[in-house]
Amino acid sequence: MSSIMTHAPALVIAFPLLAAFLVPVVSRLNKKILGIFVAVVLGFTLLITLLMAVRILSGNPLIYVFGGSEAGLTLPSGYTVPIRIIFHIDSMGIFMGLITAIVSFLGAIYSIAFMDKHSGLEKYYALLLLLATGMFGMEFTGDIFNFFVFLEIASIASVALIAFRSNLSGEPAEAGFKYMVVSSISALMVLFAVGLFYGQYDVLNMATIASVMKFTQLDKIALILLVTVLAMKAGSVPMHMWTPDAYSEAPASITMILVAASQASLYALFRIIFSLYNITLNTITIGWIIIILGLLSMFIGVTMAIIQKDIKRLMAYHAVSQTGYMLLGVGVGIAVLANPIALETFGIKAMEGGIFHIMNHAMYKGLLFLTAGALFYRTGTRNLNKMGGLGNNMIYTAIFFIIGAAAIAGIPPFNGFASKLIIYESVFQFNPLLSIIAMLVSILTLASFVKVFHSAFLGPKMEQYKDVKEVPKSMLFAMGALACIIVLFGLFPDLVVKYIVHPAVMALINQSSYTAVILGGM
Amino acid sequence: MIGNFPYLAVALLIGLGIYTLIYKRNLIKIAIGITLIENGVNLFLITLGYRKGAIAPIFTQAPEGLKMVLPTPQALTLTSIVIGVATTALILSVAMIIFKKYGTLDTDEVRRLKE
Amino acid sequence: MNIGLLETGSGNWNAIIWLIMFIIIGISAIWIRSHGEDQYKKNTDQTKPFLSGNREISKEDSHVGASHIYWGFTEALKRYYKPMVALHTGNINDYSGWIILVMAIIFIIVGVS
Amino acid sequence: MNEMSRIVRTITTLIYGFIMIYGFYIIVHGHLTPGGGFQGGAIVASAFALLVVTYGNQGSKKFLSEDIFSLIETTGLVLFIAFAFFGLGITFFYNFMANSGGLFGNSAVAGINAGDLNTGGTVTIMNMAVGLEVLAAFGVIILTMSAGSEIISKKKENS
Repeated sequence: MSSIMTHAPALVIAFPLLAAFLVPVVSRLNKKILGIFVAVVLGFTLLITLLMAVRILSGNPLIYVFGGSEAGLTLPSGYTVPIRIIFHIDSMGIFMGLITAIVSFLGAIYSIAFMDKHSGLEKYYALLLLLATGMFGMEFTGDIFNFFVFLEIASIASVALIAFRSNLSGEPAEAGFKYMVVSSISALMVLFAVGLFYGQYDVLNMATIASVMKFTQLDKIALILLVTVLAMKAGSVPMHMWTPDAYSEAPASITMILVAASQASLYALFRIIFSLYNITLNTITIGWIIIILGLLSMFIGVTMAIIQKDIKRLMAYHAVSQTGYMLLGVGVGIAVLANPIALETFGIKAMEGGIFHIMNHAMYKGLLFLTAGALFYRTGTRNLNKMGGLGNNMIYTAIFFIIGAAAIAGIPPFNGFASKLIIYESVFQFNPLLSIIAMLVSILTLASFVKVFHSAFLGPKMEQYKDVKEVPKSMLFAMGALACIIVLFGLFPDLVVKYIVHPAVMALINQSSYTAVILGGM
Repeated sequence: MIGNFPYLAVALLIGLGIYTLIYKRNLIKIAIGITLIENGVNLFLITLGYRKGAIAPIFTQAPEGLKMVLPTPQALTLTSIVIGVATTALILSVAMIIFKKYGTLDTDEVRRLKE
Repeated sequence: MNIGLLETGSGNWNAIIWLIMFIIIGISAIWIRSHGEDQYKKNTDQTKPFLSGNREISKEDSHVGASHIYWGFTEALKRYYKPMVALHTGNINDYSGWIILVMAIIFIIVGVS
Repeated sequence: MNEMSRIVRTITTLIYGFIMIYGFYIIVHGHLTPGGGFQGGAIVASAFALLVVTYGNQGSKKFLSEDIFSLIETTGLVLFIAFAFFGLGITFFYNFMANSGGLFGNSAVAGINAGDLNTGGTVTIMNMAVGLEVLAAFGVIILTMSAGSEIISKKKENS
């Protein structure tokens, strides 16, 4: 037990990786148990992540050194520098890790029934595990080059998964191609920024770079490259065009994980702004850039969503729009970062709202994509014009859809309302106009989900869907688990904010606590 | 001045790659554009580690007292090359599927997903 | 009553109290409704919708498809939607172009400030 | 792709063995010289590519099979991650075999020397694992792509 705890950060990466390599062997032995095997592995990963979360959220960041007992190397001159790859997990990292663990576990469970008609499942599951590995790595790593490697692992795995269903039609391949091009650009720009850091400071460890950061011209260039490409990977307007393509063409279980993957990029964006640069950068400029990206994402995302006819494209545009809320909340936090009074009065609250929204969004958007997948599983179409009256036959799916839609539209008592309320009220003190736009977007969100609910579930039974049955139990379980989380978070948002979100926000803001763990430990 | 030539080459390669990505309308050429950017970034990393008059950092062939070039950027470059190979292979396979299904490689026609 | 009480920056929010109020108000609404006058006769003309004297169309035909919902909204905002839809070309060149464009704009903003 | 002429076939039969041996040489000397698993694996895979180009898609099926490649790939990957797990006594990826005196356990000598193959610990084994993985993965890629190009060229002939 204690040895599991000591090696927990490595095991979270290592178990999915080992399982990914073992999947071909398992599939040769027995094709039926493949999905259960993957679900068990990811369930175990979820368990380890929960154990780590209990420890880290009480204020003990975890450091794990790969390949040696010490991170650092002391030169004969007495200069100490961390050279090994380390995992540095603080409250923010484990917050994202929890999202990844929950989402990938439920995605695997959902896949058992959802993908059973497809061939080549051993590749599907191996890639799913690799995607989970890449996301965990992005969130846990304390080494900026290692971050690039995991970013590429995650994007290559997700491209292959997006294009997985291209044996029937060409669209998944097209979406995969587009996603591959944009994610290659982003990864290469990240690598270029890594080169800029390494050229100046001769270290790759993020905490060490942060402690010697001087914000030279080269650092500015690196910051711009990183902010742009990571905002793009998170799907902010006007670089969001890959999002609807990729989200709509991937299998529903993968879309849910892709949402979490783009939030891992969002996490990296915040990590770089807060932990790497913090107040050395021009906080007001960068803050307003993030806020404006957020506003554009919110507004254009939701207005484009209203006119969509494809259910998953519509939800994908909502994912863009909800990303805007997170950017808005955290952007306000960045803008007042150098101003301790404003940070204390509303900056921290705004960031709590933004970060809490990440968690909420992963849960309800995951649930919505899963219900869209359930509709696709039974009807074989994603076109809303061809649906209707499905509420008669798929009552549980309809209920889960209502929960998800109410949460995303910010209807009390679900979790989306809690985080949106925090964002409205704290952003109002920064600039009332931003808050008003955010509320307007929320209304439009409700409007477009009323449209989906009306055209898919309401109305009389249609002739071609007369014999449609409820989806299998494993799919219902995944949806039900997410719905439970949404309701619980909605009823007790204070506990979540106090024990999970607030430590995460403080871990971001306190740069000195981030660097001290590495520099003090050497 | 002569020491800055590699950086000029880096800028040229990345610029050409970006030009290819934006203006070339063939999927294979876009793959080439990505490879160009990747090579530019790799050249940048390698150049960072170069020291004038230094030797290759091989443990068993290093005479005492001579400077070595930095091995870390070479390790980074190697990793990035490996990843780049995977990316290129994947992107070309996807382009192949697109050609099979659409019968064209023109970006203007490969856009059934829009709006 | 501290369980569920969330501070939201300039106020508080408690989902449990909201839920209790929702149930109380809902029950009283139902109670008030049940005291109303019972003149409603099922399966008569009273239950049928009044469509300016036209005959009611069958339920299958009356289902409004997804494309027709919010027709007025999109029609009124035509001047916004037309360029916005045209912007989403689905062409991969444009995708990369937008990234480079945004990067250039941020370069200028950060460089100037 | 069709079978190429007799000259090409003869030359290929002569040299593909040498290419493979060179690739394996690079793999096993990965801890001593520049190069290693990936580079060596790529060289071995280039021999496969040569075979596929020479004998055509159909002809090369006699001696290159995707099943065997994926088996080798899995073996390499599992070997790699297994040796990472064996280090868990200290930390993940710990090189427990280096300088232990056992297999690959000699300590490396500084200064100019020919290099001892029996050094490097788990690094040597992981190089081999990566080499196996890469040659098999490239083999799969080459086979899949050549099969795909066959379909495309057939389509062109028909239309």
